Amino acid sequence: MAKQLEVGVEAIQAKGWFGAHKWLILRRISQLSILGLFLLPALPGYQSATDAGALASFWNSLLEMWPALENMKVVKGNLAASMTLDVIPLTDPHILLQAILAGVEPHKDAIIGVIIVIGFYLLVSGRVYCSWVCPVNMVTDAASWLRRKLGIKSSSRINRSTRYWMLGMTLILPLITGSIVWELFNPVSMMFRGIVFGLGMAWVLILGIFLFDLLISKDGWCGRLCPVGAFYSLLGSKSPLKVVAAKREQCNDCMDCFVVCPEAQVIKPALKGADKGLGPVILSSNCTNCGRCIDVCAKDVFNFGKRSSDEVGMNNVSDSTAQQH
Amino acid sequence: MNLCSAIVHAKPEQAAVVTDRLQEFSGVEVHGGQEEGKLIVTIEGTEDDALADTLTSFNNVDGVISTVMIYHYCGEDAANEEVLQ
Amino acid sequence: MKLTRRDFVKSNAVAAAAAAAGVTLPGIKTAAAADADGIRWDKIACRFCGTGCSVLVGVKDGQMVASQGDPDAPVNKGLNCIKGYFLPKIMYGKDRLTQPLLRKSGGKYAKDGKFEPVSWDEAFDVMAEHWKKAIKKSMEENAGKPVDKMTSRVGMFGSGQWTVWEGYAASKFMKAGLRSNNLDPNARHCMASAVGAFIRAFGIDEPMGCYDDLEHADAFVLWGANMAEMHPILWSRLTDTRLTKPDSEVHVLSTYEHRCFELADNGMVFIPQSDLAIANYIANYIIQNKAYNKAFLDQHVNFTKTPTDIGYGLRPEHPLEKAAKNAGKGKLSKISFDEYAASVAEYTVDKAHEISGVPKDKLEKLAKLYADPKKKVVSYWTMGMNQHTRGVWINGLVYNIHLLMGKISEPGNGPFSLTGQPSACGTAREVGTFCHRLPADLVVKKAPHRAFSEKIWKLPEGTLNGKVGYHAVLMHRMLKDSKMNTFWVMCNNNMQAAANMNEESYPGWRNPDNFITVSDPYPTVSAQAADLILPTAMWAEKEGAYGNAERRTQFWRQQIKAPGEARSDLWQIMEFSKRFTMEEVWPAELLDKAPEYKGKTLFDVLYANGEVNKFPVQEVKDTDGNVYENDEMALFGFYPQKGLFEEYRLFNSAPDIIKKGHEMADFDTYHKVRGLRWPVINGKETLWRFREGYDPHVAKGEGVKFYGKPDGRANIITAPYEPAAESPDKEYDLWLCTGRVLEHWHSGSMTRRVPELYRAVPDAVVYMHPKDAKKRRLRQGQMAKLQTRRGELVARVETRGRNRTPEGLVYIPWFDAHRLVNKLTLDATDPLSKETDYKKCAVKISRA
Amino acid sequence: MSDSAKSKTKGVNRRQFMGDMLKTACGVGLMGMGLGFYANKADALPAMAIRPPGALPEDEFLGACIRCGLCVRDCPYDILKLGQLGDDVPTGTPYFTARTGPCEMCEDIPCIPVCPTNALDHSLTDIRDSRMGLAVLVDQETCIAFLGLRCEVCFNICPIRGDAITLEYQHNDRSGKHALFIPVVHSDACTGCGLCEKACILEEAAIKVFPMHLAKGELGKHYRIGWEEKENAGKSLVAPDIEHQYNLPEGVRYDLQGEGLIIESKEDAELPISSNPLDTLNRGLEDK
Repeated sequence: MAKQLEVGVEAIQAKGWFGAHKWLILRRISQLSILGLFLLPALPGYQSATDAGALASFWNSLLEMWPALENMKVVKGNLAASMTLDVIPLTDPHILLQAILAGVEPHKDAIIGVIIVIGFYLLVSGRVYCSWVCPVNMVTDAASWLRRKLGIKSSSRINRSTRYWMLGMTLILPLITGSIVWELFNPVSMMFRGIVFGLGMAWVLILGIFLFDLLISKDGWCGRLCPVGAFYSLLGSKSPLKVVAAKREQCNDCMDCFVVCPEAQVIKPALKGADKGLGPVILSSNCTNCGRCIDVCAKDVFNFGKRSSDEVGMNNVSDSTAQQH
Repeated sequence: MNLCSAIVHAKPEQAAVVTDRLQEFSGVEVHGGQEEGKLIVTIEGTEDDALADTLTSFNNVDGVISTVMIYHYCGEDAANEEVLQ
Repeated sequence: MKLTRRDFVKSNAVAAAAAAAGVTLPGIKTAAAADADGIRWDKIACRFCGTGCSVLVGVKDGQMVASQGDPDAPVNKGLNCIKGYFLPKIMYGKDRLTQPLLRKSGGKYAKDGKFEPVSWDEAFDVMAEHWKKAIKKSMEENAGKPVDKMTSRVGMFGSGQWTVWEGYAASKFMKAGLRSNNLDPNARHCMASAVGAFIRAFGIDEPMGCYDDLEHADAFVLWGANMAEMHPILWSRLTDTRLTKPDSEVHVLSTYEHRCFELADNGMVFIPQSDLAIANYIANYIIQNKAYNKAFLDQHVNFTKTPTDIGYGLRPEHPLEKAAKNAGKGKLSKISFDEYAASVAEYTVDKAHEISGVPKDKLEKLAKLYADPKKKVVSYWTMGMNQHTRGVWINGLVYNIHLLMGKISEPGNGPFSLTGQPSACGTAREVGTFCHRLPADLVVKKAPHRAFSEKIWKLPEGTLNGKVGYHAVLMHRMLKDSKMNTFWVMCNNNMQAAANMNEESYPGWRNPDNFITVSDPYPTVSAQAADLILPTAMWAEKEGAYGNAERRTQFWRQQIKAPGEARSDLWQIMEFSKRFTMEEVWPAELLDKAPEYKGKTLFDVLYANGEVNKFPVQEVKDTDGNVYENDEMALFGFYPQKGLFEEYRLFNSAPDIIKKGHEMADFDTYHKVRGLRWPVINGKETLWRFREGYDPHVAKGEGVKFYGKPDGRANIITAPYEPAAESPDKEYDLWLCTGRVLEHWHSGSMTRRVPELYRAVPDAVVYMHPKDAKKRRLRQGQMAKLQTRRGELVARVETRGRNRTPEGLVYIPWFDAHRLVNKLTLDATDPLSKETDYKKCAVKISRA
Repeated sequence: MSDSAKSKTKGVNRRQFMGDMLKTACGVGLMGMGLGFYANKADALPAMAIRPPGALPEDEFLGACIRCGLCVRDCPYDILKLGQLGDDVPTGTPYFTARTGPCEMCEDIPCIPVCPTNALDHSLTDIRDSRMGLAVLVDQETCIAFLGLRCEVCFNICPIRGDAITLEYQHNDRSGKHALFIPVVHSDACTGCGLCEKACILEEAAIKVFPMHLAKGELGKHYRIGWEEKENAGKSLVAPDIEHQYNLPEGVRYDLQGEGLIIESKEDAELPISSNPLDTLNRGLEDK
């Protein structure tokens, strides 16, 4: 992402450009390399048996031992379900849940895969999926950035809870129709699948999300509508890995963190809740652990930490406290 | 439309005379073949005409050796309809 | 133009009458011939196999836009196979060659240069320079030698796909003009064994029967012919007879199960080479059961034997040749019936079964069929018997069976060798393009034959070379050994087709001492290996004639123009001959015998000789009055096709003719008919030869006369079973058999450019038994490496395809230019016919 | 369960909050219906899209396939594609098009075991049992085999050789001396792989693979095929017929189940003449 002049200027001065974009860069690397793993052949340079190159002959001898390598990608499939090096299965719990509701008995690999995935997100917080894995995040981040650049302020009132209704809908439809209806439209899986297998008309949908976030509703898709994010937020609500406003007393109220945060309502209780006896840990399950607040803070108020250090008062953060931004 | 074609054998030296004689019949045209002594003849008539009779009567024409019917078309379609431009 | 229905009907009526009368009417054509689409239709013989189907092709605006099977053709009655269906497309491949291409570097010819476009003039200049050099050297080497010891350093490789006059012109160019017998057609790879056996048994080439046998026979025996795919239209006739004729039978012999087995009442898969034992067993069965036709044998047959242990036609230093007692020998010696009977006595059913692996009951069923005097049997064969290191023998052994029973030369009875090429008979065989032959079954070795030919060709006595030239396989060896230095390949893809191309052909062509010219419409494997590529007008782009397997000669007119500067092979040969003065090709002492030729060019002597140029430029017209182009006529100023054909006819009709029986109708007649089967005498064609009533050469009261032999008797020639040149062993543990598929013709240079045919069968696959595949950890569809002692290639495994091979044998078609199957094959030949055995060598297969 | 459900309503009027909720719920509900209907329509698979081997019946398949593309990745011939938004094929679901890329019918069916949800039925282990669709010779007027031409490319290419497509030999009445080689597809063996459709040499294939429900007719549920039932049962389903007696002149028999009336021939079987006059005529004049 391009650097933001208005936001985080102080942080850049304090920590340098890289210091002020550390987590952002790491997230992009994460998102892109996950995509890359699905695209890379396991045997680079191996095309067909008629090739006579030295590399090809080396691969040939390798293939003698492990013939399946020939057509292997490092990771096969897509985010719905994948197989890494023909060994590790991963399955998306939201999609699998829909399938089960549609009446499917999942196969052993799918069950192992879903356990691995659920276990992972229980540990790191569910919405890590949104900020570190989901390709749509790059689109909505871009929309958000452009919105700031263009100074678009207006935003329609879409309730942040809409996404839970959407989630409900995605789970009821298979029950009624016996078919995984949501996956016909799901931009999240579609974009990833599109990049790996071919996009078709899905770019229209992605452009739609971009324009929606840009012109209609700030952080509208990820923060208000996306049922996948909603699902993952529930999955990670008790995870130990959290952003902590450890040095909240140093806050100089520059508000940069509120501007960049896609779920700005989650910050306030932790940053400003000292008066009310609230702890410095951002407890909301809608925090995506994206780390942008850490990046843009010139005062190093935030860092990643553990939930266990602070269970003070079970502060239920109200979304309605920050419904607008 | 009722139309047939035939080969009328005649001695080459008499072919020209025979051609004239044949063309006196109504609906008869000679298209060539004088050199070889094999006259290519068409006979045209209405649906009711018995063209075979005309053909048979060729044998009575002086100089005609034999006649062979080759092609016969008999149809109720309009003869003057354009089929190709 | 306006046309009413009356006009239309009338013009049809007139045209029909004119056609029937054979009268041309100038004014009538326009309305009658142009059909409603504005397409001009004319007949032409199919470009592909030896069946000789006739097709009608539609031309509009100079393009061939339509085709249909010719409904009036007696062979195919409007039908086509899948290749014939796509005929117009073969000329419109997107990579047609349109100008001569020469290997150059730095603006000059260079053996290792890159192909660059050149003019015809430059192409012929460079080519003639190399040819003259080689001819000069030959003349020096031949100085003082008698004609039957002369050698030559120039060579030409022709084709059974040449038109009749192209073959004839080439034969004259090489044999009369350059005094070189190094002219051989690709029919050497195809029909030579059949030819050899015909000549040995009957003294005259080509089958005695015709396709009408297909309706008249009660039973058919296929000896190594996959007619279902290779002669599709004949197979549909055979199938129809099997369907509609009560008690008819089909017996199929092959080394693997192919499409014909679907119809077979008795399908037999035998171990390669063991057909020799099977044929001898049948003869023995007939003798043991006294089923033979004694009267026929007494009157019409001689018994002979052939030398045995004759080697495998490999290079003389090959251990197999050194070990052979009678390498290359084939002189027959007379024996008695009893001696003959004794020679086959060892081939009992047990022995035949042991050698061939065919169950005894099946062998007996086959033998009984032949031995049943009431059953009319036709034996058909193609490459299974011809491409065989004992090809002449096995051909002969099948004749033996028919002769023993007298089942020959009559409707429904006879041995019939099918040809693979459209004019293997008409061109390769009849006009003498083999290295040992002259037109009309004459041979170079016999002085009277040479003298007769010299007379027709108006050559001084002693012009023709009396030593047999280099045959196809030997040509490549001679190129490799630098003993032949110029080579012109026309109308075939000999680099892809030649066995053992890795070790013999390719090194021979690329030998820096040699200059290789390839004439082809497409950039084939051969073109790639050449030094000069000449773009060729193909098939309908020239006036042509083909002769099919039943002796039917069919003509066609030039339908369209060739693209760019492409020119017919006929023009190329004749035009190239203008580059030589007689002094450059004939020694002075020969020219002294014909001083009138001094200072003339080869063209003057060969083609402007008063015969070939006898017919002036004329309008080529059909009976509807359509006018056709004839590019060669326009370029040379006379009607070369007609002149060449009429001169060739002198070989069949001259008063002092040596070998009768090849009579042909005159040139103009053939343009009017759907082919005639020779001998054509007094306008009548001959259906069954050697039989009184059917064949005018057999006098009343003679019954049967094999007039190719001086005593009118055919030879029964005994020959034993001898093993193949290379059999599977521990290391190379499988038999490799090669061949064709229905969808592609030969090397695929035409059919692989038809998108639909390419899609239907894109690549060559190796057909193998599932168990053989499993043993090598190979699965259906996987890539396998095939290795022989000579080369290797990779192809996909097919275990469930149309060809079902037995365990121990694999089959791969050779049409695929990306899988050069002939890198694998062995250049072992029949020592008598010099035909390569493409059906048997040893291969090992592993995962690729 | 959502954050908002548990929210304190500080600064927001409760009625307004409830109204928002209702609006959201209704909006999402309507959207859900819309999606459902659209999905219903979009689920109709076009006739030329064929599911991979082992695919469940289409409605079950759409419930089971999670659009992961693992089957696509494991297809060694790269013939499988995933439906994309805008295609007629439901988004993300695998299919192939026979005319351009048919199923090569791998013996080990690699696309099946990787399916995480059994949308491709893991119990299918022999590819010959798969029923991806059914080849149908849709146009007998242009198929050149029906015209008597020698093509049979579909028969030649068929991997279930001799079972899925057979050739029926018929007499060619028009030419009088050739046979027709008519390709006939058998649904009990055809897997619908589509190799035949791809290979068909016509501009538009005359043989096409269709999904089973489009390709097959169905006999009335009440009707059984008598001779098959009898064969399966091994005997007549009702009591067999009793023996019949007939009034017949001498030398004549009557076979109820067989030939009908049989008049015993008095012809001398030893006559040296074939009963078919053609045999004599065709043999021609022989020197006896």
